[in-house]
Amino acid sequence: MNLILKKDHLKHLLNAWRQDYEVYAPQSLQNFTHFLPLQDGFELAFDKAHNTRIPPKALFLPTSEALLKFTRFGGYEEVPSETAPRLIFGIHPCDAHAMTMLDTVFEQERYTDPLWKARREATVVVGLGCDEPCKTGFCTTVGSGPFNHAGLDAILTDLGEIFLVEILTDKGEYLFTQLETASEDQSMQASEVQQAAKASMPIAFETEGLKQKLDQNFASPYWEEVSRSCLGCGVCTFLCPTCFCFDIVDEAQRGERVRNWDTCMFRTYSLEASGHNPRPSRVERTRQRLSHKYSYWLDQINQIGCTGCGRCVRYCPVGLDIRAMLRKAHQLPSEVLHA
Amino acid sequence: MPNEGRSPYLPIPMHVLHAYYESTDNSLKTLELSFDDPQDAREFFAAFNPGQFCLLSVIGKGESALGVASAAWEGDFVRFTAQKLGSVTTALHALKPGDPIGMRGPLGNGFPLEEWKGKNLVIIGGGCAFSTLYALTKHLHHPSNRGDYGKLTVIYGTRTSGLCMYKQDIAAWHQRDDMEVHQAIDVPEQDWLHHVGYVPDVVKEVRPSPVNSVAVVCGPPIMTKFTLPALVELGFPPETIFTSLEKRMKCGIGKCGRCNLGPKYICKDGPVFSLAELNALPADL
Amino acid sequence: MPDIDALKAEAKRILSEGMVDMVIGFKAGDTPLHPQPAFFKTPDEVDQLVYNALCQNNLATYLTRFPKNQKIGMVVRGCESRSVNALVFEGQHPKDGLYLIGVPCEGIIDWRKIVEQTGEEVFSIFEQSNNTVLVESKSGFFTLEKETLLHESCSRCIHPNPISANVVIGELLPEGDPALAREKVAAFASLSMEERHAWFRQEAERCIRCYACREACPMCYCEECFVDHITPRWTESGTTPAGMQGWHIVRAFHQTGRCTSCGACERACPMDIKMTYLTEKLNEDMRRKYNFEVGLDATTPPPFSTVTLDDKSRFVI
Amino acid sequence: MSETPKLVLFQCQWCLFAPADQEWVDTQLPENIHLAKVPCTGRINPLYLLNAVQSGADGVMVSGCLPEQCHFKTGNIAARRQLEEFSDYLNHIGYEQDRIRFLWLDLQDRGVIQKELAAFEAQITALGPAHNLATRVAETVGGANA
Repeated sequence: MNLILKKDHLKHLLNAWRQDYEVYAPQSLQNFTHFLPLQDGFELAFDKAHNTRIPPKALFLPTSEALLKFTRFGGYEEVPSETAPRLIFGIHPCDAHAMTMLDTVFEQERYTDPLWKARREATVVVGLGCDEPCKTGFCTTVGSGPFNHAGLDAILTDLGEIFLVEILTDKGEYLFTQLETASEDQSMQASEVQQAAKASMPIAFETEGLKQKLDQNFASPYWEEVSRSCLGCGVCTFLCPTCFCFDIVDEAQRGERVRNWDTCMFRTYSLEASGHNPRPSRVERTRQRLSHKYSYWLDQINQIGCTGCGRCVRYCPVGLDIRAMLRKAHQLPSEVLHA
Repeated sequence: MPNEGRSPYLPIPMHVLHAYYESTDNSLKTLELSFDDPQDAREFFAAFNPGQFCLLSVIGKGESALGVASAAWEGDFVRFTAQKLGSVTTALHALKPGDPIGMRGPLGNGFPLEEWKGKNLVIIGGGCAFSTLYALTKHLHHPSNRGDYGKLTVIYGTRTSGLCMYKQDIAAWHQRDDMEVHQAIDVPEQDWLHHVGYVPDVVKEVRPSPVNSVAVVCGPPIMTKFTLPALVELGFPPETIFTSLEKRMKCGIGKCGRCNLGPKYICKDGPVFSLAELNALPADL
Repeated sequence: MPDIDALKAEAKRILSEGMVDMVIGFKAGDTPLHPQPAFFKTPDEVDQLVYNALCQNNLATYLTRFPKNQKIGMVVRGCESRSVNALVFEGQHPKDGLYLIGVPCEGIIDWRKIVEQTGEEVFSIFEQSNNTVLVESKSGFFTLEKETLLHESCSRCIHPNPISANVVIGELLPEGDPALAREKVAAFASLSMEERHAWFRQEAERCIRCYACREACPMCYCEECFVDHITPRWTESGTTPAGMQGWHIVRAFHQTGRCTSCGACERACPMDIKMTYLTEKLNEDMRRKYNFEVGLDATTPPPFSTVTLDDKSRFVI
Repeated sequence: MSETPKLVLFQCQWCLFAPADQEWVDTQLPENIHLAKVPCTGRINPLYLLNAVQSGADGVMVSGCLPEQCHFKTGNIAARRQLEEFSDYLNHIGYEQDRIRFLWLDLQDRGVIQKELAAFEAQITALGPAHNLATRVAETVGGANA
């Protein structure tokens, strides 16, 4: 069922939602956008409709959070999972899609992460499709798209004066009960916008057979070539919506066991107490990052572990472009077996 | 151990029952931990299988992954042997009987004991990595388990005799007639009655038969690297050679990302892998 | 702008004559906005060499990655040449293992400032002689004043010309005025304590601790950074205020007498965190108190590694 | 300000005070003053100061040997350069430089440490509590970007 949301009605609706939810929407922070809870007199930052600088995964897996609180005499207690209802408005499909992949990590059958799960369950996600997809993005290449539905409860299509609202789940339906139904014309118009957006995105690289190439060239000099100018910082992984690695650290002074974002691009990430490091240089670390996304995720959930949001491309301080790296990978020979 | 409702990051409250040095140079210390809550003990032993590991928490210092070195039948305690290397193991070494400690586990899959039933077992260990193999041997010694398996051969090498762990037990094993024990040290020492040489060479010397056999190898990377081909040379098919791996770990449950070996996580999908499985994975160790 | 052909010719010459094993420069990136650091090992590869105002990295950061016996050629601007000198002073590479091809630098353009005005899809960028930049993007042609696009650290650069380069390609530029840097520091210092702290807190709290600033900085080459140290732990891990502020305070302070004001840290930051107001303060203090500027040669020790009894200091009684 | 300020005193272990003063420092230091002995003032890494400041110290005093009397020859002078710059620098971002004080003392200066500490405490009391950089406490759960 498709509904119509008039743009001048949006603020009113968001304010109405604030009665029941903590509403997060993209707002300006310095000179970029960020998902922040709406306060009175908020200003949305939709005009810079690109992805927020930090992916919304940070709302579910904060950069730092406490897992345990230490009590006296060597004791400890669990930090309760947070459950206040939240609504994230204006999330782009690539970011929402990424969250469904992270669910497979954090909500596995054997070990569910209670913090992640509680936040996911308490959150309604309303997406905003990308009618003008970003240049650095490549969602269509990796099996997502500018109007992909995965992980969303409802998705909006910008039709000038109005948004067309597609309801995708019950949670989404509950949000938009008072809106009028879209006409067939409007639905048609939206689907044209969606098609055009998709068509405007070139295929950035060939994904067919890419996994095999990466696997077979595990010991190839290719990795040294592509990682030569890599600085070894964590920009690409910290801004990545599908990266989830974390570190667990005891902060004795604060009396907490915290988990912090961590990244395979850091030297200390895999450094063992004995001094041995399975990934001693940027070569192995780059290999891990790319192989994880384009090979290991495929083995695990049969999906590429990348939704093509383009953040790593845009913010790499040395202009390393994962798309170019993968195009190059696709030209590797297939005969070499991994060591 | 599935976490019904309980945070997988929340350690089980334990206390140190016994703590003693295992090696003469005090680099290895064994801790025996008892459960504060008997219910935790029941749940632990219901899920426990030799070859699994636990994350020991020293509050304020952090967690360290250690293989379990005791068998379930030994009693309501869990044994670990820690080598003093980093900040957490240093803190572990400082613990005294009665001190509180946290434990998460059992984690990982352990040895596929069901699969091995009816087969001869060749257990090959080196250094402090022998702890899980010790648990395995102990498990097999229980009268209700021993009959399920055939011939039992243990090969255990250490750098020096002083670094040999579980000395009393191993001395007693030499007297048993249901197993064969070969001990080795790297360099000759006075009064040493057993093998001298590196583990792979001892394996070649002992020549365990591959017929209806399974070999389990745990040791430092360099030992494993040379022992696996030695076993292949003796005729062990890769499917019958098992090893237990380790890498830096934080969560122990396949979420923090760092212990992966290709698409597999050592914590969640291992730590026990067969050589056949390893051959299909990238060499990212 | 230096003559790119002359630059290539020199790079080819030193490679083909065997004077160096490798030339570090830039090559075209996958978009015109992001030229990439490149490592040329043969004269043929040098054809890819580019040099323009969008080359935003300090190439000296790669110097510590190569063995000391490797002969390295590098295209250097003023700040890079000073970083190289500082690294040579700190024993990170022997001076005679280096061949520096100097280019006088007219300042580095902030690609984000271009994108803000032209949209993201940029097809080409031309630097024109009248100090403007012509940008062709999806939304059309734009002529932008170069002055307005420069990075802050570049608009107050004191030494645009390479120092102790083996050869300089292009005409030398007039030296900058140290007063500009001083003004900046003074302006910040004239704010109230609470305002200064509010600014610091606001900048630091965006930090995600990706350490791009550290990795982009040529002087941050420690085998183990203080934040990675476990026993004792010097700062809180994670993005708590203590952790983020501690990182920013100490990272900058470790650059005292070593920072060349190149601004690579700020350009690398994915969160647009301002950092040079910290290092500029320290640099200005070094100039004022000890008459020291880093990297003007490879032999003068920085103030913190020398001691004299005649310091003018409020701590002396 | 009703609260007594929290002070940290770094003392070089080679430049002890006069015996009676040293005993007073070792055993009777008021509770609001935290004593940290270091092998040499030159060993005082700015990180130590930062730790004190982040943990809520309202003032930090460093007591070192007289110039030219350093046990390690120049440790105290090297420290002076760094610590002075560090206090200047902290002043730049919100921690008054008067809160960090360097003191040169030796055995001859009887009774001086008490006076100096009292004067320092009075000075800090006048400045009020330092809350700007005192971030190292358990107050927030979750990341700043959450």
